[in-house]
Amino acid sequence: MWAGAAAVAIAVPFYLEGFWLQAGLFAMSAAVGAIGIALLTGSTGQLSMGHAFFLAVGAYSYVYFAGDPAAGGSHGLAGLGLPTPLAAVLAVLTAGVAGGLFSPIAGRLKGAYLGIATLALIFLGQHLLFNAEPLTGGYNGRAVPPMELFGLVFADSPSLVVLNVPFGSLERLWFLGLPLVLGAAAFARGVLRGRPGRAMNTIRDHEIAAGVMGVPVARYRAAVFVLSSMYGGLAGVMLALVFQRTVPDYFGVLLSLDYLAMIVIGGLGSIGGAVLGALFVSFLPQLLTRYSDDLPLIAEPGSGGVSPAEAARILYGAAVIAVVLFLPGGLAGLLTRLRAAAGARAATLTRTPRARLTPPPAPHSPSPDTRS
Amino acid sequence: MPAPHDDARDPAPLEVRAVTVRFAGLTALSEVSFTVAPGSVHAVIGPNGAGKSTCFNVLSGVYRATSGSVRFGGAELTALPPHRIAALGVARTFQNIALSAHQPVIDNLMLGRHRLTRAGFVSSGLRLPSARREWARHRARAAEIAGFAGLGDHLDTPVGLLPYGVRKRVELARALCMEPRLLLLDEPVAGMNGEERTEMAALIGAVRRGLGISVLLVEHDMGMVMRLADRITVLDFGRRIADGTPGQVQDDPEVVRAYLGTSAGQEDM
Amino acid sequence: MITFLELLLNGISIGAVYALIALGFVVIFKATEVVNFAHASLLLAGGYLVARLQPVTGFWAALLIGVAAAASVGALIEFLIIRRARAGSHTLLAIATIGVDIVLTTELTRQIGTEILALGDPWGGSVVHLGQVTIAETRLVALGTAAALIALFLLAFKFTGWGIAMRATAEDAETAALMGIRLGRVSLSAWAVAGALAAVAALFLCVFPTPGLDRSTSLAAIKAFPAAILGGLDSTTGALAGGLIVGVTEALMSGYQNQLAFLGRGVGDVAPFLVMVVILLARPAGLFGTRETARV
Amino acid sequence: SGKATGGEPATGGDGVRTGPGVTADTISLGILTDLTGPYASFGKSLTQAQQLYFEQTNAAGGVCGRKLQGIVRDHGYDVQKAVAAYTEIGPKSAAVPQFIGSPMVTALKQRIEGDKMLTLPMAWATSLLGGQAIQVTGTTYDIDMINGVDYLAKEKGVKSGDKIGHLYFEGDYGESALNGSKYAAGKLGLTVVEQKIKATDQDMSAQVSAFKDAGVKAIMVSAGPRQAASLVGVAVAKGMDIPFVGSNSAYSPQLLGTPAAPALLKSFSVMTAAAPMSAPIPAIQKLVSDYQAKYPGQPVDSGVGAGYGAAMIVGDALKKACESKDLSREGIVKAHRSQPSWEGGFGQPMDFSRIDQPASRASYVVKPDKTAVGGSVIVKEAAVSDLAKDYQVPVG
Amino acid sequence: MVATAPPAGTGLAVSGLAVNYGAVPALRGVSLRVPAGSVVAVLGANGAGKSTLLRAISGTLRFHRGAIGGGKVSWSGTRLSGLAAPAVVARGVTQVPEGRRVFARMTVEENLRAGGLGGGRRSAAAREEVLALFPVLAERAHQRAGLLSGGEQQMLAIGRALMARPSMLLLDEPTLGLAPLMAARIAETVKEINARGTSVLLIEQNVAMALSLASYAYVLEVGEVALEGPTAELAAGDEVRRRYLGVGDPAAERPLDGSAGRRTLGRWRA
Ligand SMILES: Nc1ncnc2c1ncn2[C@@H]1O[C@H](COP(=O)(O)OP(=O)(O)OP(=O)(O)O)[C@@H](O)[C@H]1O
Ligand SMILES: Nc1ncnc2c1ncn2[C@@H]1O[C@H](COP(=O)(O)OP(=O)(O)OP(=O)(O)O)[C@@H](O)[C@H]1O
Ligand SMILES: [Mg+2]
Ligand SMILES: [Mg+2]
Repeated sequence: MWAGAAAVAIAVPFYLEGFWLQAGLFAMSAAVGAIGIALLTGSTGQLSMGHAFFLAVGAYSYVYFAGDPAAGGSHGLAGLGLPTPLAAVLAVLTAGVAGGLFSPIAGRLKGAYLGIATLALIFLGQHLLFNAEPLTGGYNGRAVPPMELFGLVFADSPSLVVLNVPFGSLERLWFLGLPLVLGAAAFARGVLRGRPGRAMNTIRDHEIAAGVMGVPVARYRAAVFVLSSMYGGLAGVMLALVFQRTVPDYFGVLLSLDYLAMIVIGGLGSIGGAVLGALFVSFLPQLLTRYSDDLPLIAEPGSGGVSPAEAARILYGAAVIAVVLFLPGGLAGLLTRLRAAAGARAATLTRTPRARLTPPPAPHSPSPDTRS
Repeated sequence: MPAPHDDARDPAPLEVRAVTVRFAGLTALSEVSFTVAPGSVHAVIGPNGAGKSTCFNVLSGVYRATSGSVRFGGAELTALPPHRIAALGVARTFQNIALSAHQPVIDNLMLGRHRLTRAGFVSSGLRLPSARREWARHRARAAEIAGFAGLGDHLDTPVGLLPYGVRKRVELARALCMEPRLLLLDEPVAGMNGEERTEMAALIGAVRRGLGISVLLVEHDMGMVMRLADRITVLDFGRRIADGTPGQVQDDPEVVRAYLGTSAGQEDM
Repeated sequence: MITFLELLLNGISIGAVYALIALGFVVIFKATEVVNFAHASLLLAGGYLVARLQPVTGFWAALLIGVAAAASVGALIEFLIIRRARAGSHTLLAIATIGVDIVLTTELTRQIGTEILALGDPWGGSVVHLGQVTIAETRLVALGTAAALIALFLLAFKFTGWGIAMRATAEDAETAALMGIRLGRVSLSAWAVAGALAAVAALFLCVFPTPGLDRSTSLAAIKAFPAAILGGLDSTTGALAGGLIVGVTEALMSGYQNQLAFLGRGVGDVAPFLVMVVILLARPAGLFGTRETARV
Repeated sequence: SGKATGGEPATGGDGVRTGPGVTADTISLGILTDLTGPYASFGKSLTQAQQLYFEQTNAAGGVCGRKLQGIVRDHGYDVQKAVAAYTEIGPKSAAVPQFIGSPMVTALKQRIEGDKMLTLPMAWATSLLGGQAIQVTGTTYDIDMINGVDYLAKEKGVKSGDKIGHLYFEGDYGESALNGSKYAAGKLGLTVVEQKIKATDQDMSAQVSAFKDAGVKAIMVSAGPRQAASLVGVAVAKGMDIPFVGSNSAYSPQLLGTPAAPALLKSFSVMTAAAPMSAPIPAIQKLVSDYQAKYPGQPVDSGVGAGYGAAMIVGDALKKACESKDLSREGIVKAHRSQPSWEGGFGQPMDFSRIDQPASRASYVVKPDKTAVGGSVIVKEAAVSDLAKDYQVPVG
Repeated sequence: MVATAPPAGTGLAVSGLAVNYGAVPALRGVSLRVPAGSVVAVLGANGAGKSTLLRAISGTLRFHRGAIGGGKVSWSGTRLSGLAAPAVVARGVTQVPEGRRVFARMTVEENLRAGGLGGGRRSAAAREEVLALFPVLAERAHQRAGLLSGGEQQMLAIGRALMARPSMLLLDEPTLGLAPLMAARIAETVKEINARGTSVLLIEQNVAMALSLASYAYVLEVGEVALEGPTAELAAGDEVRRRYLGVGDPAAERPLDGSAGRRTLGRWRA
């Protein structure tokens, strides 16, 4: 089954047109960012509405580290001209450092309080992006130097044809994005299943108990925040590579909210859920726009009815509500349930299913066993 | 008393000296002093609100003492945050169960191993062999402790699905997983029925026999306290009103007045 | 000096409007422990109705209907979503309100389209001269209204049965029910009140110094977040203090932005958030918020 | 795989070389607009006017025997959506007669140039100049402001040594405009007092206080209509009796329904390269009546003229390209760039042959008017000020 | 005391009650009676369904995703099952929840006011009575309830419930975690409350205390009534003594040290 999935993933760029590849790449970047938020919100119970900032840090630092100072031309934009893979790694680390700088807040606040506090990052970040022109290019942003790995440039030129299919930047980036997403997901899973994951869950469920069991709570909160900002940074780098341009406007509150929507729709607390949610939220508007001509509910652009963009927003807002109301485990939970149902039908009464509590771990839900 | 070992992890005396804790307009502990001898079971009793849990909270770093000192081994505990105190081998259970209800028993127990294990974000994320080896080794010990506490059949059951009495035992097992030198038990049998109480008391006795660690016990079940404790400190309104062997304390008129109400024997209901 | 006073007065008066919005968050938070991210859309809804109705019914009737309608929208959100999702955690519910906000705001901006709607208020563009300082009349009215409403709620929370019921429910719904408190009514009333407050705030956000209500009006509500949280999410006084701090900071920083050029242009927008971060560093629960004291 | 063929130019049966977006009977034109974001009203007028042009042209036989067809995509002023939309419709479009948003165009600048896609941005920042394929129509924001300052000096009594205020948006638009006012101020011995704001700022009281404090004699406005209304309203209420001059994007006829209307009518004027819809120019009058016939009840704002004009520019480029039997994208761009003095009957001629210069340097001065079509009337006919003539436009 | 069944229509009557949490049955066909003016105890091990029984009476099952599957509850002839909690309170039946559950962030005073919200108008008089019963609450009136000790909280919880002036009080393990003296105080209080005419349904782990307070007792086992009878008989019978009092149980008498068969835990060496 895994081999089949791998084969499909590899075949995609040979068959799908640019639009789909681009949508897929955006979704991959979103998935990485969403995994970061899932670690923070789902597993540690911390809310962040400022993650767009870390995407910006990742994207802009990559451009800065990789940007050729000589090629800045009339704009005179600063750059270090480092090899691009190094620049990408440094960009992720820089996002981590930025998250670390916020740790006095991230370590001490929790839940919705932290969520609103992180809004500051967005506004501060945008202020910096607009004003630090030599670094960021200001309002217009900067062009992104294409990644260059083992001699392969992830851009449209020099042209490359594989198996008779012209391989432009999107096709090439596909093969960069895929391993990055898989790696990011595997790493997060390892963290969650390992020692840090248990500590994180306990911080979410019972902060004091965590401390007494030897978990340095504030340091852990800060560390998870840093890790999650590094995921944000990586998502930013990927986004920049796909975009080929970074602009400050993009990294606003709406982007951050999208990420929260992703993890809720996907199912809080699970890595697979984050990825599913990312796919849903990033593909929905693209699909609706793309097929707007054929969808009955959606009006022609400009005709005054509900436009595809609006329909997409309403649908995904409604999806968030619907998940909270009817689907506590999100899409991931739904999949598990469907699979369990299918499994139960296939296998007869040979096994008893492992006991499971119905609602998934939810941040800050009072544990049912507190007798006060 | 178990035969003393020559081990760095041997229990050290716990010396509580003139600890005072004040909350806005209220003195929860005032100038309380007592010493827990290494390897002994020391009970702290007293009426509700006497400051017993507050005392535990100071010992485990959850509250900061207004003044006074707590020394354990060579360390001054009042200056340390909870996780540093845990690192010294001080483990506790909670009066109100504080487990992760959605996690299986084994994960709750493995949290107790936190201080003894090293795997960080990177080695766990990358699943390095060192992290996996460490996990296997400590899981085996956690399973052993679970077996000891009679939880062997529940390892994979989410804690929230277990009956109250079993959860209380998970709490104890989690504390044991810290391989403590000093174990603080806050009302370990509250809310249990007679049978469960007997069971828990036996468990505590076995812990003390097998591990030889010091146990500080808060409990209202006087029968159990009298049977288990080597020494008892009695608090009332934040002040120490008595300190001595069970026999001495039981007959102390002050204690009878403030706490027992009648002679202690009757409380074994 | 005149400029300073003028900026200060301006800041205080716009701060009063922020305080009204923040008060809406506080009411809901106190009653349900939910941070209501849909507040901005309630505000837009209230303002929109007032603007649409006032040509037909006249200003005061339109205002009344608008306030009532926003209250019903709030109540409806509670009835359809919050109530049904009661089992969920508060963080999850907060995220659900983000979903509500997205749906409502999208639909309302679609309705508003590209228009700039006047609210038809009786104060118009008149200004009041206080010595050499001038200030818009609307702003003085806003200040007075906000002060009165906030005082009212402060007292209500502390002393009325409604206030006690609300706080009890927030803390432990089941036990509140055991006390005979009707949870549905409490939480419904909180959301309705928040909706009404949002409509009043919308009025003052859209009158004179601003040209009117349009699709971006709800963005102004974002500034009420730092106001609510730096005051303390569960504190009525905090809402007032937070609103004023945000308003004054913003006005002063924008007014003196030429002198503050080294901080970058447009620092007035960031300033409230900076102040918020600084205050949270010192007091994680805000200026007047109750610090979580857990007992174990 | 279906992807194995690229979009290489080919020659059709009629001997016309064709490229992407051109088939035997249609020419597809990409329209990347904002119908749900902050510029939705503008985007709607632009798009409808362009549809009107396509309809009229098709009714008259189309171009090169082919019908024109618009592929409309709404990006809601979101860069990512714009990039995605361009990726989708780029391969099937021959040119882009409307692309709203300078951040969006800037983000795709390299790709547009690489694709050689004739693109008409509906933004007038100087940063968009300098490419072969991207054609900024009319003046740029800085030229308008230079003409505006010149107008203040010549007709509103602003003189050397005075201070003038400039309220502007952060970003290309505001900063281009600020460049212009600063240049003109420098030449005329004026000082510019700057106030930068964001699109989300609504209440301009603090800014008015600052301007008043500085004692400015006039204020330039390069922000949105809301901010202009608030600024002018507050300033007039505070007794500042000075002229206000806005960029073309700072005004919208909807403002005349707000409490700020009297103040705007009294003291506000706007610099624009395009003649207002009320101008007594036959082509414009015809457009207005055609538009009103097709879209009854819809406002006829400046977007109608701008959109129709842009569609016409692309249409003319296509016609010229057809003459040289080359409807490939290069062919279209080449044909377009071969016109040093294009005149669509809408007022000022434009020069499309210089990629580093605005197409025109002449601005009208118009002022709000409740009764006029499009809500504004001409105060002063289009003219190039002396200052603007010598002004060196920064490029890119 | 006499333990004959009271005439139908007075007191609390539970008949054939079945309760499920989702698919899990917690009570099956439970019937019991609390005659007006009496104290009746329900005993049982952890998880027997005691709290579930009270939840079914007080209308709070829905907070635990539980539902009544059959049977009915009535009070003085009016049906309670199916009513929401506030409606039950309005009919004079009030529950003190297990684990006290005081409103931690509100003051003692405010907790008491909250208790009076659902009841009648005479809350000032009720307050007087409660403070007379628990003087410590008057002393702590302005302290936040969460900062009270366990016993103080229990008194507050009972006091708060009395603010509604109930004619029937449901008590769920009121001595949970209380010191012996405090438990005795609570027992006294229960007697006093009963003496003032309030019927009491008492759930206790402290069997001896429960038997001394109540006139009649039921023993629940895995969701069913396993045993019932006048307390005097139950206390004398071997079965209850052995099962719930730990008396006569060899395990309880077993010396704690050096017992045979008990697992042992050795030190860990890393
Ligand atoms: N965080 C706190 N803030 C203020 N007062 C507190 C706090 N924690 C405890 N107290 C007060 O300190 C006193 C002692 O409480 P503590 O919990 O230590 O009692 P205890 O002896 O454990 O009682 P119990 O047997 O009921 O558990 C009580 O009066 C309580 O109100
Ligand atoms: N919310 C719930 N969801 C599912 N099952 C529940 C729930 N609450 C209780 N149960 C189950 O119902 C049964 C009866 O529980 P209940 O709480 O009534 O017992 P109890 O006799 O009050 O025990 P305790 O002495 O521990 O309070 C138990 O098996 C318990 O696991
Ligand atoms: Mg205690
Ligand atoms: Mg119970």
